[in-house]
Amino acid sequence: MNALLAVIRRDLRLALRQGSDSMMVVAFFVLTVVLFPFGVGPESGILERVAAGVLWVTALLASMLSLDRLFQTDYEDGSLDLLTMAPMPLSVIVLGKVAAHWLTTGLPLILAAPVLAVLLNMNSEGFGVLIAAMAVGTPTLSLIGAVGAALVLGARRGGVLLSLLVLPLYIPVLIFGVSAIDAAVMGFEYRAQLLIMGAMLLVSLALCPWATGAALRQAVE
Amino acid sequence: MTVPEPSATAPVAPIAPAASSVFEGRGLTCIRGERVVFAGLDFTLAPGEALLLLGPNGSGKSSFLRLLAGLIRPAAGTLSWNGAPVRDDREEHGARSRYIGHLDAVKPVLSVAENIAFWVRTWSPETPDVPAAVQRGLGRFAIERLSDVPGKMLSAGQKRRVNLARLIAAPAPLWLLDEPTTALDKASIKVLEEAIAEHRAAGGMVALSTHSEIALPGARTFHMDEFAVDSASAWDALDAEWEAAKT
Amino acid sequence: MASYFDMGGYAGYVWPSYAVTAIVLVALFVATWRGLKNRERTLETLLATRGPRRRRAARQEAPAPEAVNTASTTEETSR
Amino acid sequence: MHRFANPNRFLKLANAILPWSNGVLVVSLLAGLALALVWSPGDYQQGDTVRIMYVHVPAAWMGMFAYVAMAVASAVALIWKHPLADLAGRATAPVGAAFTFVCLVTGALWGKPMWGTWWVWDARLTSMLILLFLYFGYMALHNAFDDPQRGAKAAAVLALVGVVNVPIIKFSVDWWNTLHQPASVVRMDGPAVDPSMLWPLLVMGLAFKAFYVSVVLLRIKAEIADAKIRALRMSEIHG
Repeated sequence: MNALLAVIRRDLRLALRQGSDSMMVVAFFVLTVVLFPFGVGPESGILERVAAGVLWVTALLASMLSLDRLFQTDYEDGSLDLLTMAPMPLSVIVLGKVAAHWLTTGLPLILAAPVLAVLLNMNSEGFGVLIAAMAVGTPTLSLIGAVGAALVLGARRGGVLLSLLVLPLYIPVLIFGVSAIDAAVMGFEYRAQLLIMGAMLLVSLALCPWATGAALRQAVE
Repeated sequence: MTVPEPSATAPVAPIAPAASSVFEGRGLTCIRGERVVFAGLDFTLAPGEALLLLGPNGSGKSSFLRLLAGLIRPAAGTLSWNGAPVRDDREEHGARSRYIGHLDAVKPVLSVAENIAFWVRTWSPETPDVPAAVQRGLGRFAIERLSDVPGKMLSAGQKRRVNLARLIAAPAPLWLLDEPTTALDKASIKVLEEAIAEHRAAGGMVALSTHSEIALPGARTFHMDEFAVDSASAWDALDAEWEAAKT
Repeated sequence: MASYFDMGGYAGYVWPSYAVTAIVLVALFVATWRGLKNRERTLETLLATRGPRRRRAARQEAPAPEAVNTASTTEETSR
Repeated sequence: MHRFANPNRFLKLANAILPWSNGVLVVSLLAGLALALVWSPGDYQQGDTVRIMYVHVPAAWMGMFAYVAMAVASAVALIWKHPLADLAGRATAPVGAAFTFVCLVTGALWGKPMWGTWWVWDARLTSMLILLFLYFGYMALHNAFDDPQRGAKAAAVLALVGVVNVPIIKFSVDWWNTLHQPASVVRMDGPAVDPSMLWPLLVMGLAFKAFYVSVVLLRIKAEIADAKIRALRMSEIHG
């Protein structure tokens, strides 16, 4: 168990000392959302209509941005060989790394989202559900993204390839995330969507670390 | 048979694994990319023994060590520890073996002590007093003064000694060292030879590949190019069989 | 006959869809076929240039494909 | 591909099957086209555009079938480490992608007369579009590595992850579709399929399957030849 904490602590320390990776992610998130009014037009009616979709799509892209750094540095400096030889299941170590990744990228996104929702003058009923949906959704994105990050280790143009692999798998999270917020804004029942996203999170928690471990073993071989 | 975890009190070397524990491989075949690197390789390694791997570049020394470490799965043949196939219990094999590769796995932003402390917590999770284990590792390779220096300021030789210090800080019976002497000066090579001798005296095992001279008394040498296989001749044999089948 | 090809006014949609299907599938088949023939030709040239001497040697040395390179290593390891 | 997987058994099998699959392909294709274009009547509601269905639906079947076949080959490659399975996965992907692409294009051609727009975010068409991206991801990952073995293994893991996600994606797209879709007037494959339509559909389906078998076998033979060439060149370098 303390190995899991050791991995999380080390990765957090690396992320914080190695330059503010989370700042980059939040900056991208804010900037992209701010771009939309210039494209779609500042009329509040339109903005409000697309607010949930814009927030989710940009949050999804932002969390994907920092994914390829997840295993790349360990792969290049030889730590990955040693991590795969640790006396505990590789999925535990992957879970630690994903948790650290979520803390440095997912969490800042959740904190920034309500502020941007104001920018897109989203109806205030939606704020609570926006945070709840992202709290359940962003860990799923990090877990699925970790599988993609492990698969592209050592590949040519890994970054672009990662987005091609991972974005189709993000679609269910996007669909239910947005519809939860839309339902809340229109006063409908939104618990069903959140429950489905919770189910997706549990499935990802069970399968993704194992798949990432298998992909890492291929990368190390 | 679980190897008793080395307790922190043993100042120098790990508690010797049971005398009977032997690490052996039969008919090992390794394929990297699409090239048969070596085939039909047998070896046994008992406590206190050492294997010295020699051979030109590309003859499979590193692949053989990575195979012993469990990083590579052998295409054919079996690898067993006390008769139990290694592949069945990766975690157990991870607990009893330490691998030093070409790369030094030292994080530039973490200090030397933090780097080693992380490895102690990951490889020997039950170590009660981690800082003491770290200091023991640093002391063995005379780099205590580097303890708080961040990784990016270390020279190649210092990084290699930090790497080797992990072996002492997180002890385990089986050492797999891939050209450990690169970037080391004469004095450090001497220290490494003593550390290996102590490790073997305490019942540990070492498999080591090298290009330069290293004193490894009583070690069995392996010339890896003896096990090389020309992959094209393999295809010729297959074509022969194919043509025979046609007629 | 002309009215048949008119497809009840939808000729502009029915024929192109069959055309697209035909083009894609035929192109795939031809590309696969030609790829195979190219590779077999290069394989022949490579085998020829490697010289019959070496192929005959291979045939004697390893009658069965699974025959392992049995360079005697046993005395080396069991010292 | 190394000598420990004996391709000869496969080559014998392939050479035995190929003439048959080519034969079935030619016969069923001709029969299918005759049935689809001439024999079967136009639909009372859609008129002759229903003939597009005889190409669109079998292509959809084959697109999905090929993805499942790819996932099965990947599972065999990862679990039993059989190198031929890697080649089978690599050979199947382009064929599956071609079928999915055909399905999308014919779907658009069918949608235009029906709904007046080239692209309709119908649940099935959207799922096929996502399936096409999964194929591109698989093929891109397969070729993204210098070492073909590494590419094969990484793509195999992706195929397994993908095949687990396909039902989830299908479920969420259907759900999303019902949320936004006004009462959908005409279901993609028309009202209940009566026999006059069933026969062309089945025969064309058979033709597409025979095509799939032939092309995949040919591609696997090409991959084996490729591996032999690489091995010969490798031995020149390493002697």
